[in-house]
Amino acid sequence: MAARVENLAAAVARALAGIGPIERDLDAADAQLGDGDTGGMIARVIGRMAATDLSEDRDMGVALTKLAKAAAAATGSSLGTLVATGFLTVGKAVKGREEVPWGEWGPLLATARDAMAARGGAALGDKTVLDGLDAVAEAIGAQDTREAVAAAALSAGRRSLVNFRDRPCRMGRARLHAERSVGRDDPGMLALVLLMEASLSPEAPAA
Amino acid sequence: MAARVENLAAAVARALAGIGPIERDLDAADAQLGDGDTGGMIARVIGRMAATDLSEDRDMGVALTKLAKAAAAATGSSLGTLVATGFLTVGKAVKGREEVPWGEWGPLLATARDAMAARGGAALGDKTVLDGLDAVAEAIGAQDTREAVAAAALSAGRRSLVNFRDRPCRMGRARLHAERSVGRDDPGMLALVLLMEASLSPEAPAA
Amino acid sequence: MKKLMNKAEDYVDEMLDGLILVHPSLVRDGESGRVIRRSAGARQGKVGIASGGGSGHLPLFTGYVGPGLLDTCAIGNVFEGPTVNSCLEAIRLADGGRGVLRLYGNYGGDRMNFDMAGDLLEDEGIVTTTVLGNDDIASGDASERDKRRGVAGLIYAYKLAGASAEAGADLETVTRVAAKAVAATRSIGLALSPCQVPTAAHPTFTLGEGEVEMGMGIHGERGLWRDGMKPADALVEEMIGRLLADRPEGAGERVSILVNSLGATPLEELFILYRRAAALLAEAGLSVVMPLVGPFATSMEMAGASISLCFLDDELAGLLATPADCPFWKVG
Amino acid sequence: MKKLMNKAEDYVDEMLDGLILVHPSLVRDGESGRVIRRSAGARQGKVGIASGGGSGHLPLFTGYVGPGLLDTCAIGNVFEGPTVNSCLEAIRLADGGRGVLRLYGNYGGDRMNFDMAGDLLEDEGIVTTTVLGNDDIASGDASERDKRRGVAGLIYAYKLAGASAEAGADLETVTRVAAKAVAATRSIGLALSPCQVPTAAHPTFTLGEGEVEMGMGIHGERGLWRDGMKPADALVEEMIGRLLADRPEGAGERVSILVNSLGATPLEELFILYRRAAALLAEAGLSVVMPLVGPFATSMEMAGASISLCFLDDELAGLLATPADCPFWKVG
Ligand SMILES: Nc1ncnc2c1ncn2[C@@H]1O[C@H](COP(=O)(O)OP(=O)(O)O)[C@@H](O)[C@H]1O
Ligand SMILES: Nc1ncnc2c1ncn2[C@@H]1O[C@H](COP(=O)(O)OP(=O)(O)O)[C@@H](O)[C@H]1O
Ligand SMILES: [Mg+2]
Ligand SMILES: [Mg+2]
Ligand SMILES: [Mg+2]
Ligand SMILES: [Mg+2]
Repeated sequence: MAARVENLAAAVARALAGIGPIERDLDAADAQLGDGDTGGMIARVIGRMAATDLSEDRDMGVALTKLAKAAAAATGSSLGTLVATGFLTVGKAVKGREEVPWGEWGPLLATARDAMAARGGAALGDKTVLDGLDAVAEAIGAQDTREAVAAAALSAGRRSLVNFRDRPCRMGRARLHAERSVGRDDPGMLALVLLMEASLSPEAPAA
Repeated sequence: MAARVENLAAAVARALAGIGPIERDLDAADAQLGDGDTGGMIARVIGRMAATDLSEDRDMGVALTKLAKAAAAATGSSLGTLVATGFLTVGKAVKGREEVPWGEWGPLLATARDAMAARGGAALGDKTVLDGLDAVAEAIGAQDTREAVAAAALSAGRRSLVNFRDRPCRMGRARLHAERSVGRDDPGMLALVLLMEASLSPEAPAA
Repeated sequence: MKKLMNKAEDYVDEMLDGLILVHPSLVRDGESGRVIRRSAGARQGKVGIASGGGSGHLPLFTGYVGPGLLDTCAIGNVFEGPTVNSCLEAIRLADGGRGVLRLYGNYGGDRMNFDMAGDLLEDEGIVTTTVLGNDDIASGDASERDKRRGVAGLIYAYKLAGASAEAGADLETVTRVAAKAVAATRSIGLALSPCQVPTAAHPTFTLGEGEVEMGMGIHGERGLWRDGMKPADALVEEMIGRLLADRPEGAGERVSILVNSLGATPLEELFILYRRAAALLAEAGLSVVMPLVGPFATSMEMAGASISLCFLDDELAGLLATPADCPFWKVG
Repeated sequence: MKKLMNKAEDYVDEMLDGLILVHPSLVRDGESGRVIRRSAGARQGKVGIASGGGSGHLPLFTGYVGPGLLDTCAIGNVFEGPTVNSCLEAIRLADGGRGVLRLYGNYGGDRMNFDMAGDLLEDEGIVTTTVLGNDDIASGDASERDKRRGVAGLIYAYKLAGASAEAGADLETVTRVAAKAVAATRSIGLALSPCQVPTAAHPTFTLGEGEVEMGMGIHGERGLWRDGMKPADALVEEMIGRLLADRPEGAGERVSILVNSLGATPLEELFILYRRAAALLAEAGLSVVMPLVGPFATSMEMAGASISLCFLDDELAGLLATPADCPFWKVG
């Protein structure tokens, strides 16, 4: 079983459908120590991605690159730019393919993670979206069905939130308030988990 | 019996002692339709008057002129300037005299009222400080003891508030809101009454 | 409401101290230091222009002293007219031997004190004239224009009369130009949140979290209506509509527009307002000359904005374009 | 919190529409109209200076495009970096054939997007350099200056590098001057009340009625401490004390100071702050050159102020004094 452009489009559509409460929660999380805009920004990114017409696309690389460009056109914020970087990286890696087996997504997310680290300068352990992504990439490595990937990704993402909650933040706007960040979720990591919750809900098995 | 510079100084001192709650009440009254500064301004005027040294003065005209100048130096507000005008007018009228019998104060206040009307352009009936002053001037006309003057002035002032409360204002900042001014005291008229209440309280009879 | 200040009583004097330190083209003068004049002093042979008003409106009134604008300004306490003595000094210090125009906003206190100062100066041989700014259309019916308050639009009278005086015109001409500028100017403001007088215990008014007040004065005087907040375009449409309905008789098709912040409203939002205002003026067949957008006349930290229109004929358009220079407004 | 706007999503574009209508020296360019450039275009033979940043800080960043200052500015949404595409266009449009300095504030999003734009431009043959503003001393220890945020003090780098480029210096020199300007500049801000991002449901933070926060960032990032409101002089003393304690190594005795409003704080109160700041600098044996007081870098309607010091040597003092001209700042 493999992911195709339809799956991508459906996931984006589900994220859009669920964005309302996510937006508010993320703004609130970012407002604790940052500038309070993560939610509004993510909503804009998802909206722009959802407005991207993928109906004629079969090439996963093309589709992911289009979504990356939609993200990059929607914002220049740290997180949005990292999301665009991640999509672009995976898009390059799967260029020319119509199907990407679920078993490949672990390594693909690891590539995205590394490209995002290179772009943003954060290291694993800094308590950013990268740590969530790292846990997810690791956890889904061995899974080869959509359902298993979704379940593993979700539980790894949620676990990463718990694991990092009581650690200090070392990157981004909240870095200066490392002590105060203890006990609080990183907005980027939280965004990853909430969006996965919205977009990885069950769907009809792909063709 | 007559008013002397000591009476003047004592009245100012009593006004100063009682200014706290008056200041707040007047600010609140002016804030309804005006710019909310009547109290702060009156407090500054009284403060400046009280800081004026009248201890060497025996000439009522000189003392009143000094108080007028103190008011004029403290503010350029409408009401403050009218107060200065009133003091200046009475000061001119009693120049060279050490005593001004209580029986003369009705006509003196009437002169002040007319000078203030000429300076500010308001007419009687416009619901301003002038209407309060007019009522007071009228009421004390026949009295010739300090106690009788004080009692007549106070009750005339209070009555003027009641008489004008339900009439529309036709001058000053509240003029535009004639309908909304109905049911509300004019801040200038209220200032006159509250200051009389503070400064006309019983004192040892003058020499 | 919090203010960056020390003792409330020192607000105005400490502000003036800072102002003249930063802007050496301005000098404090007068017995109590409540007159701002050009550092070069009155120019002999030029008609002088003296203004005055309460504090709390920077750049108005004090900030407009400079070549092509005012010669002197008498400064009152926050939201109070200047004292008679300051008015008197401002007139004297503006005198360059050809008379002085007293040009200020139509407020009771200011008027009484400038009038008294005029009376006192009669025997000094300084000839004075008076023109009062009355641009605020929300402060009185068109039928009693002379009772209206002066707000941000006063800067047009400063600029136009200032240009006339700088060019060497006589007192009669400068006075005529100032009166013409006032007659050609209309303003209206709206408030979103109050300001607070430094010595006061409370803000000057309260406005609900979702409310806007149309027509509010620059001291918090009540306006025309208070209602739920509306989109910027709708507010601008009402403001421009009211201004054009009150257009001076015989007004031509050239107009200068000032979109002014009352304090807390950011530049971003003034530009959003201007965008719609410009479109409406174009629809009305008017052509915009020298649009001005920024904080020109404020009410300390009040949130809100005002729009002023100054209808120009050839004479006024020419005078508007001539160079002028003060710390907060430079033309040419 | 109320904003004079229409749809929140249109805040930035409508603002830019108004901006260029009022100031024809500025032109919108780029695929999504998110680059502001000089209307005359890049001058051939001059080193270009491209900046960029989030919206909501006018006059920063966008407002400083003009002779002696920036050539172009890429504009992000409110409090967000500009997109990679806008950064790319801003660099291209600043190019006059002698290379382009990318000069902007040290924020994650801005940096990533300008970096990506640089990567993408490598094969177009435009030589670029980068200097990041990092003047906010409240945003990191002195030991890690390169992690500090850029705030109002960035305008000194604009002015000094802009003067160098305008005088014909090469890219290496302009870059050196910009880096020197950044190294010579320190800022600190304080907030009295929050602002609100147009798309957000709530203000960016809450601050008690009687509270002040020292060291807050221009997006509402938490500061050094939060406490009861203090007199202006006490706040200035702490700010100047912190700035001087962080004085760059080898700093001389000449300094320019910028007392900046974050938005709602009125000019009156900036002058009150300046008064005390000037006295403290004099006490410290420093002489003030070209003091700047006003709204130079804001956070929309946030109440508060920042103070920046730029320590000058002969080279920087000379460059600071040369003419510069943009809609919000004119020198010479
Ligand atoms: N340099 C970085 N590397 C990795 N993640 C980052 C970096 N900077 C920010 N983030 C992530 O982005 C989140 C903040 O996103 P957002 O609010 O959109 O950015 P901004 O700080 O530009 O407002 C942080 O919680 C963090 O997870
Ligand atoms: N032209 C006038 N003639 C008579 N009384 C006036 C006039 N203008 C104002 N007042 C009086 O002054 C009061 C307001 O005083 P104050 O708040 O000090 O003045 P301002 O309007 O300058 O703020 C009014 O309530 C009214 O009684
Ligand atoms: Mg953020
Ligand atoms: Mg009043
Ligand atoms: Mg007043
Ligand atoms: Mg942000």
